[in-house]
Amino acid sequence: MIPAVLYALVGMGLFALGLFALIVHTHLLRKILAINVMASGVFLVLVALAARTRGAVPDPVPHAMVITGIVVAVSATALALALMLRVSAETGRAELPEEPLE
Amino acid sequence: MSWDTGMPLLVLASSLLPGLVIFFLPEERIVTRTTLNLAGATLKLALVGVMIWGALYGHHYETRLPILPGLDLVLRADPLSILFVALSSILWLVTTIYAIGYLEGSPNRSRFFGFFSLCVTATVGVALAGNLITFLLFYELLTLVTYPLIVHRGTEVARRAGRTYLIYTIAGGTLLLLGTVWLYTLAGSLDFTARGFLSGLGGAHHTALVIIFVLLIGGLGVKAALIPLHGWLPQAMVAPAPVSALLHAVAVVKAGAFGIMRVVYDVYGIQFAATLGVTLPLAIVAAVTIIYGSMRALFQDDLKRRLAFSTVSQVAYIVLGIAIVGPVATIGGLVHLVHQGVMKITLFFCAGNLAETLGIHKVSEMNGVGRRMPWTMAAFTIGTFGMIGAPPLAGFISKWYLGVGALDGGQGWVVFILAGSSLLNAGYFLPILYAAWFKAPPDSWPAERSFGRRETAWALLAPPVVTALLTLAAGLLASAPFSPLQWARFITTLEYAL
Amino acid sequence: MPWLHWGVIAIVLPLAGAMSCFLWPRRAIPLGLVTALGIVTCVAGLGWQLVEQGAQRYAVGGWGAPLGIDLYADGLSLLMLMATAAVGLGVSIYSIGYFNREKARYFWPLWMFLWAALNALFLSADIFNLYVTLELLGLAAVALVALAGGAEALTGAMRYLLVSLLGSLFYLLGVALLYHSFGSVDIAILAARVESSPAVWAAVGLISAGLLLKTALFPLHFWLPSTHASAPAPVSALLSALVVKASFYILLRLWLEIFPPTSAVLGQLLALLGATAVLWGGLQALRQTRLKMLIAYSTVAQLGYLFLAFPLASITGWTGALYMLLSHAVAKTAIFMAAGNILYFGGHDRIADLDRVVQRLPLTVTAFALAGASIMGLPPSGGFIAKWLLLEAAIRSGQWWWGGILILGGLLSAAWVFKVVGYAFTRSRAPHESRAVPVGMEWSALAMSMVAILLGLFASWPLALMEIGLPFGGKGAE
Amino acid sequence: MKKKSNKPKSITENGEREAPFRLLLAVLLSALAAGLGYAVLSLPSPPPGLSSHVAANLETSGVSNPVTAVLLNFRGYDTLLELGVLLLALLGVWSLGVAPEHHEPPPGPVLDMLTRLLAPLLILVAGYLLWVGAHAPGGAFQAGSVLAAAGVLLLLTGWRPGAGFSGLPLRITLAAGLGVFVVVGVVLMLLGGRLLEYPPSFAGALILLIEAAATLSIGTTLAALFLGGRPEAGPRR
Amino acid sequence: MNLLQSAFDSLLGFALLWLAWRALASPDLFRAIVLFVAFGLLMALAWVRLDAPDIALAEVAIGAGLTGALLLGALARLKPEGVTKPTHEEKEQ
Repeated sequence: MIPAVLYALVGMGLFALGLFALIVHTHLLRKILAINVMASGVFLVLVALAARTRGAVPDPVPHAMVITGIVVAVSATALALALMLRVSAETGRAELPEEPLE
Repeated sequence: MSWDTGMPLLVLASSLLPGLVIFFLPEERIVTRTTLNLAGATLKLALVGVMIWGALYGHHYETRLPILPGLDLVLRADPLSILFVALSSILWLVTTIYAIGYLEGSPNRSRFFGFFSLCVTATVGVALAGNLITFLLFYELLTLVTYPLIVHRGTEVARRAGRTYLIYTIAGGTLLLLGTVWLYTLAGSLDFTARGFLSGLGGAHHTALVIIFVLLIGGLGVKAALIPLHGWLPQAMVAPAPVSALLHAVAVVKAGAFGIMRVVYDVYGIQFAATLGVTLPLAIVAAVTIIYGSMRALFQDDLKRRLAFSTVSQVAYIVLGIAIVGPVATIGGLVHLVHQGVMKITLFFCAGNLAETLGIHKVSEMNGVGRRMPWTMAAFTIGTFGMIGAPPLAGFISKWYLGVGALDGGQGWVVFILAGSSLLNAGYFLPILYAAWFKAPPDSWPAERSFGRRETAWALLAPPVVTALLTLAAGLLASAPFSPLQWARFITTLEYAL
Repeated sequence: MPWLHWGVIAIVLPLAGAMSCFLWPRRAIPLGLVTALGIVTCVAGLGWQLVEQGAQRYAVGGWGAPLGIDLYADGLSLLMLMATAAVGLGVSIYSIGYFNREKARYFWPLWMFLWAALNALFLSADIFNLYVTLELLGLAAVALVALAGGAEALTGAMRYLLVSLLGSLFYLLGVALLYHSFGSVDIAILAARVESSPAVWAAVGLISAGLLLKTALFPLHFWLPSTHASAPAPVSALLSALVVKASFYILLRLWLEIFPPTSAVLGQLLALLGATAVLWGGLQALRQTRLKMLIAYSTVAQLGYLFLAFPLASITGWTGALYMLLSHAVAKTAIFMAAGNILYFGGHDRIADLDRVVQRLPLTVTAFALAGASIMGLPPSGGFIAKWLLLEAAIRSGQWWWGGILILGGLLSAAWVFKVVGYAFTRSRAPHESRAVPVGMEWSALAMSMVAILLGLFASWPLALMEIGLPFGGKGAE
Repeated sequence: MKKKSNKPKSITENGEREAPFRLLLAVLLSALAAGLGYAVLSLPSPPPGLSSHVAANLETSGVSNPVTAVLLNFRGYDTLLELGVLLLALLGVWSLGVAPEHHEPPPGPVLDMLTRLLAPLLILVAGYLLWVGAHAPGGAFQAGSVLAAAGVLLLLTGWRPGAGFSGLPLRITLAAGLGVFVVVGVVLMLLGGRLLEYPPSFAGALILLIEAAATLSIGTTLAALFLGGRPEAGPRR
Repeated sequence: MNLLQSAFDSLLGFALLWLAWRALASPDLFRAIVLFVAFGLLMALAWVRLDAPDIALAEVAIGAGLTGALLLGALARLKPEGVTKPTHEEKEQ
């Protein structure tokens, strides 16, 4: 197996793992961590697939995309954390109430 | 925009604009409101007069506004629309005067007259609609603007009646929409044409066309109060009397009957409808409605409910006339559209007068009322005799043509329906007259208001007297030019290509 | 002026507006209003440009796809931009009165960012650039929801943020697969190169899932009602009218251009979910006791309509769905504004106690009723035209049952509209504490509802604009 | 997420969902991962990326580091919007409330010392990364985040921006990255080009200008995000 | 050499998954964040392996460094929640 593809598979694994944690955990901080793990997985897929040809200079476009993505992710994380603190200050819990089920 | 294209819009605007202005008038601006109302009604009548005159001299009044590719909103004055426009604009003027008198001093009058004007705008739009989508537009608009009138009093009963009305009419509108869209996908056109535009489709779409017919008539039958879609009408009686007059004689019920006319004559064409085999079932539904409505009316003590079931029955005469294939019956149906309106509005005005002046709501309270309110009861008497079909009143003309038309069209059974219905009419109207004129009045009326030497307010008395005189005139002068009968004959020559 | 491209200015201007509102928060309102007027002018200019010259492609930086990022404007994007401009102008005017000084400092720059994100999204021809605009849009929307404060709005915002990020990640993973399959992120190039493969199918699934989550198609709608109901009224209007439509727009674009032509089964599935949304959302709306919650559920239902066009796959059907989108945007804005007025006036939005409030606000009730008429699809209104086109497409394609869903949905909407409007006609005279509603708020609600009605009378004009560049002409042709 | 909304809500004591549900979810997500893995494996083997396009145009891009060329030139528009995202996130955080009180005990002498040493060093590193980004790994984002690290260290030791700085000057610093990017883009448009169409001879200088402003903004923004709220309007403690 | 590289890559991939799993499953939030930062550092290593030094730099600085700082800062303010052991963080500060 080409290592690059291995990393892509790891990326997919991280994506699924993060999704699992996002759904299963109720604490908002864990949900935020889970989103970040998922994001890392996606970035890994994006870059790893560009490095499939051994020895060649890898495609720089996905690299730039991932740098963009990392900055977006940190922005979103900062907003999410601030929001989490406000939620916990307002409700006393850093959790979402169960979805209002119909 | 020339006069010929602008005319239909002007006719609409003559009630639309006053209506919109009235919404913003403060309650206490009575003079301004009354002036606007009457000016609008008079202007509309004048415009309709000009339009009739112009149509005779070969003017073609038509407005088009494209809304979808290949589909326009069309307002057009053809003979059939002129019949309905003339009826509604005359009766609107009368009803406006009546409503001004009736609602004096009651709350929310700006709201009431605003919607009142919009209601007439929608009715005129229904009348002038030149194709099915335009018709649908104003038909739905009519639903929306009559709802506030029905719930005007704001009581729980009124709101329940309003809810019932909406459930029926919105469901009906939906059927109409479905039928219209389907028809459009088949025919590619929706413009009303004398003798219809579907005959070319022929056998290929036979089943689809029958289903569409059922959808359209079902949608229209709600407002025309055909059995079993009539349930809203007796409930809507809680509305103030001028609204009832409007619903029964001018706007809602008539819009339904008029729509059936349009569908049968100008969409399908009466001959093509007959070949599809849909006219006889329609006639049977109408006949059942006639008898059922009369039977129910017989057992109502509430005067307005009795009148409401009478409407169910009488409007079905129009539908019956439409559904019998043959020019004479058609004339009967068309002319009854006008005659029923004039007669029924008289009766509702009178019922409103009794309620407003003496507090009478029930038939059993009417003993000797003829002596207290002779003018009102005289008008009422003319109206009821017209309904029964006594010569020489308007109702007689309608029933005569219907009867002859039925024999002409080979539907002899209809004569029995007519006869039976007339007997029932007599059965629920004559006891009222007997009690009113010949029984002794009670010591006191339920809730009497004094109007000095007159029996009631001037604005309440004049309208029923005028419409009663119209009932008389429509019968006596039936053969004069421009009488409803002559106009109906003229339309019939077009629809049958005579 | 060949260098002047109105679309680019329509993106840059709100960004500049956002920055200036951020830098001088005390002048945020005039700055924001001037920007809003400028954007509306730009969109009008772009419309004129498209009418004159047809669909436009613009290579940012002069590189051109596949190396650079292209912007693309055709009838579809123009219509979305116009809906945004109309709703945006109305919301801007409404917001002058709605927010207090402190909130206005943050509302205006956030709203300008949201507007920039929307315009950029509707003009983008690059699926990675679309990801960036989606994130810009999502974060702005979340911050705007949180502006309401209070536990309900904050949890709503938090849930919305997580959902939005999750949707974006699904989308981005799909983009990664598409890029590595065909070596480009430009929609036109992808459209030319696309062929069916497992990776493409995975990408289609991931992108659709992500976008459907953001569009809140049943059963992924769970986050929408509480979020849209708890946000400040003008924000609720923006979310329901525009933000959920943005992800739908991307889905529609990709569906029309890139997704393999064999996705008929997926189309049926989407329509099935849409139909369920129409019925479920409508029924839920009727069960609500709070006005804004009711309206939010109606959004769930109305979003369902948009998906009914997928199995019809005809120009009439797409046009109908797009017209539904446009008229719902305008009408729902009016309705949320009206609800905002009611809430502002009476301090609550419990439906059962509305009578006293509603009677004092005739303009607001009128706005509610007119916009409601459009939502239920009564003529003459934009909603009616949309319903007509969808019905026509359904009958023509022989799939009349989708038409049945439209009809049922309309009846359900009618039920809730009249449930609310009916309170205007009760006789309650009980005294009630109230706060006068600023004139601008009442009139902007009424103006939006008038636009919803006018869309039914002058439909041929937007319908003609929609045809520029034949967005539905290729695969969607009959 | 769909599963979540359908599932009966029962949460175990440590705030997690019940076991059978987790198992089902695990199975489903494993299937998802397997499917995605299969999709990855089935991709065409020679990656059809854009390397050749980038290489062919690197000459005229103004920089020799291909990643920087893509970020700031070929796909500079993405980066512009991304700076918008960053500013927007800060706006969002500020709109949520005032920065919480700093109630940790004053830093020990070690941390204080460390900061005094590290902060200038980090600022130097940031400058270097910014400069080197034109032809080697590095650039505005890396430099900006190193700058932010210096800021975070300062904030941790209790330093707060002065009252004179926390108003308009701070806001200008925060918006500078996006602002300069937009101004450069629009000026180029007004000069007859397209948005962000750098003339090749000025490209290097323009990119450096944009990157410098962006570095400053990114650093300040990230540090301000760490503060977790807007700076207090009133007098400082 | 090649085998060694492959072994290293496999080990790194496995370590990434394992660390992510541990970070997300850890009952203690502070520990979870520390593990997440470690995960970020390993990600940087993976970027280097994938010939992406630019991303590696960004990941170290932003992904691991700043995100970690943000997370820890937020956790410190969440203290009254009581989910974490308060003594733990006091020590680390």
